[in-house]
Amino acid sequence: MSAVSPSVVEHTGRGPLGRDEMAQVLARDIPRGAYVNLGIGQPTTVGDHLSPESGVIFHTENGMLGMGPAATGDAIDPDLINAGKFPVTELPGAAYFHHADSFAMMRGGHLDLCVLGAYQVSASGDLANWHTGEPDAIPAVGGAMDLAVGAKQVFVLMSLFTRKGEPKLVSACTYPLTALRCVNRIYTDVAVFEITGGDQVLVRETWGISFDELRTRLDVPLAAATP
Amino acid sequence: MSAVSPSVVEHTGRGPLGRDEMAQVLARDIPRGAYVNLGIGQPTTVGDHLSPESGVIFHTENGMLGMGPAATGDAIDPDLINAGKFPVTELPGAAYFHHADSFAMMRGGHLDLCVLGAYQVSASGDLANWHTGEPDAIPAVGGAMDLAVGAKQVFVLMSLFTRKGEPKLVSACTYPLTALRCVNRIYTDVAVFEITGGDQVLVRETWGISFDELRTRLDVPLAAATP
Amino acid sequence: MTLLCTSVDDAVSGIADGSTVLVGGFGTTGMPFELIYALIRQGARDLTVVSNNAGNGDTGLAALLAAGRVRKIMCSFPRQTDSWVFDELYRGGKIELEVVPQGNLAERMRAAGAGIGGFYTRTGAGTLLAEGKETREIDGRTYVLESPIAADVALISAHTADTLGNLVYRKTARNFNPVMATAATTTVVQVRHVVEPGELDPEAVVTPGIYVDRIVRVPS
Amino acid sequence: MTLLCTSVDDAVSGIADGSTVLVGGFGTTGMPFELIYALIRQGARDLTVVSNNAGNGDTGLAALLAAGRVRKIMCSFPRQTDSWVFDELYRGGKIELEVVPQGNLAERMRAAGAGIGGFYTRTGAGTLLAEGKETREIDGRTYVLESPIAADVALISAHTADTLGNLVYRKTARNFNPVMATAATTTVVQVRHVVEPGELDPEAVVTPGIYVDRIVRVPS
Repeated sequence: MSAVSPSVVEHTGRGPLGRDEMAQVLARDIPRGAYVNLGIGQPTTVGDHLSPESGVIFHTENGMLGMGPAATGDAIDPDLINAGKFPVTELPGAAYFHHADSFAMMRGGHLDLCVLGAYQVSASGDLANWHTGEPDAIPAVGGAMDLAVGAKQVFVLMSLFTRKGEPKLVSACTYPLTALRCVNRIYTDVAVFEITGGDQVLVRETWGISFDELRTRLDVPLAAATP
Repeated sequence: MSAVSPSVVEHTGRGPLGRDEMAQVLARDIPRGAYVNLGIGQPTTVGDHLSPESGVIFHTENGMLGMGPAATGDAIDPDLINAGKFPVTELPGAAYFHHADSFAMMRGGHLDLCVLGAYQVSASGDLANWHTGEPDAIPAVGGAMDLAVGAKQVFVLMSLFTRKGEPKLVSACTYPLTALRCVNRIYTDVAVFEITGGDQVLVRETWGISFDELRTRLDVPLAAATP
Repeated sequence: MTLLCTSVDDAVSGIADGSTVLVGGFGTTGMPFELIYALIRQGARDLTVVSNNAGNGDTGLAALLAAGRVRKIMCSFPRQTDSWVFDELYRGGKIELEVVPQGNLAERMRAAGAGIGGFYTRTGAGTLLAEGKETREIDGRTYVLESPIAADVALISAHTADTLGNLVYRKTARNFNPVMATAATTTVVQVRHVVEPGELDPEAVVTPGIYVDRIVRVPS
Repeated sequence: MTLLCTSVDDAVSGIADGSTVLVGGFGTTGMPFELIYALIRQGARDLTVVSNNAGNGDTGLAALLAAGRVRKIMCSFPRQTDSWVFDELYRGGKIELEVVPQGNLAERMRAAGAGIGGFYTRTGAGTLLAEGKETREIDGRTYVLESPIAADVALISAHTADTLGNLVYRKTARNFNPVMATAATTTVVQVRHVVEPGELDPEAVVTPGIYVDRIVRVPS
């Protein structure tokens, strides 16, 4: 047994993290050489914080491993895009494959990690990120359900509160679910959480808010993580 | 409606066909440009009777379309074999694929035709060709069950009688089945049959035996085919 | 046998009203634009279209939707910044939508091409998209039974074909095109280049010619 | 991450007694001979082996069987003119045999690699090999429910790897090797050549490196 006691690193002297800082904090926790899929939108920016030396290899569900950074200028090739349909580049050692093979890879548990945005995550790791549930919304799921059930680890990147101040880490999701009990960690602007499958959600680090204050603002049992 | 009457072409002036002649008769009925899988053993010899001008493209279940004739001498390459594990050659326009893709092709109904040997075929087209059912026999099925259910047409190539004189076209198979109601035609040393799914098996042509004599030797209702 | 067509209009001839049509591409990448325009000219209507998206801008699949030819669309991601044609039809109740998780879309077409009658997947379990579907517990996890998507026609694009119909693609323009080629009764391919048999590397062929019925070359 | 091993013995280290081991090849073509000999030296026993055949002559898989390391074999075609090692073990009641139609063997491993919990196939319906298995009528035809074959280890061979584990094969030596690479917790590959990333054509990679755990070069 480790002798390290549970504790939360509180960065109370400063405000919440910006979007770029959130991506940076998450990127720090991606293991060397991992195969990673970054969801469309903010999760894509995590790639900006990983150097080639990390050995991390990016998968894009539209049929590629070894995806490089965004393409600009003459490097833009309409045949080479990412899942968000933006032009990207190819790194040495890349491989192309078709959609059935790409999703077999995702669903078969071969990706080490995916990073997804979310409307809500529940204390047990349920994810809601594809549908607002509003009557006039046009639902669009893309590959979110496949990634959520298939990746070995699911990291969520989101602000912890809505613009109205409602928490997005909840005891039970009210939005339509993407998948049950799939999220492992949540990286937010004010705290990083670990979902363990137990009764409590663990808190590793906070920014601009104390652990005690976080407890009062979330309707979810929290405990300090073991560093 | 065609005005052609049913009739059997009887070659009574000569004996049963040799193995090579049987293969030749079957080869004559393979449509131009068809995608064809030839089973191991005698069915493989059908390929010897199809010229490149036929446009027929051969599939081998161990992962290739565009298989050429047997390889000899310096052309033998241990990495290039057919389903019977004999060295073969590659024709221009060939393609290689792995086993899951190869059997997806077979099982998905993409092959126009396969040619298989048989222990028995029933009047309704049931096929028995993988297992003698004897207690000490070591069963080995290979790709026979996949071909039998998957190919658009199944042609059987076999002698009509066993060495003991027992018919192999039967009212119901006594050998363990390969697949139910899958055989379309049977090419034998003494007759060619069509299985229609109706009550009667149709006879197209005979060698060394008359249609009437054939009727007396088989316990299966026979009728003349429409040419 | 693969037929080399001399025009895109020949290539799409005979597509019947009410057909189910697979349309390749992911967004506009790998989308068979010229075949879609030919299909608009050909006139088939009351179509069920299966494609990853529901059209972008006013081109390609969006133009087919705008022409009023599509009764129903099955796709994973209809809502996009430039999906205004679909959005308006959908909000006006003029098109039916079946949202299918992207992996199920691909796997269900693969199943059709591979003779699989149905399969169990974890994708969608416990969500709206599995409502009314059969489920099964396997090794303690919930799986949903999904059925094949077979089609009458696939309209796809590839980079190069040989005259036997063997196809290679280019980069992520490959996407849904190869799996769609396996799932349709008639597969029609627009390509940038046509070469003779033997000019493609047999180790690198992605779609063997057995899956390809008609090829037409379009200017690149 | 893919590890480049300096010896075949390193490459097979840690394989536990009782493991399920996929062995690539069709007959001797594409069979990972050197890895099998290393496995014999390594000593793991009580193995379940999944391979298309049950060994040829006295080499490769036949040698592993002769060494008494295999409790059970799952294959489509055990009986061959040169399968005397297997034949004797089987007739002596010293090895368990599960005969699996070749297409089910491939598709069941694909299912394991693709997260499919089970699938319905027509292959085997109404035969001895479907006895005791669940069936279902789909569109008037009988389908059999088949389950994934997942393994602890896959021993496969390929022609060339890059150091990221991307693989290409040669001619029909490809066979079961790529699908086995997807179905095992640990995939070990013997190759004839190792090159740097960027030296393989990304359009022609058959097995992406994500499926490959260990590579070892063997003399060709």
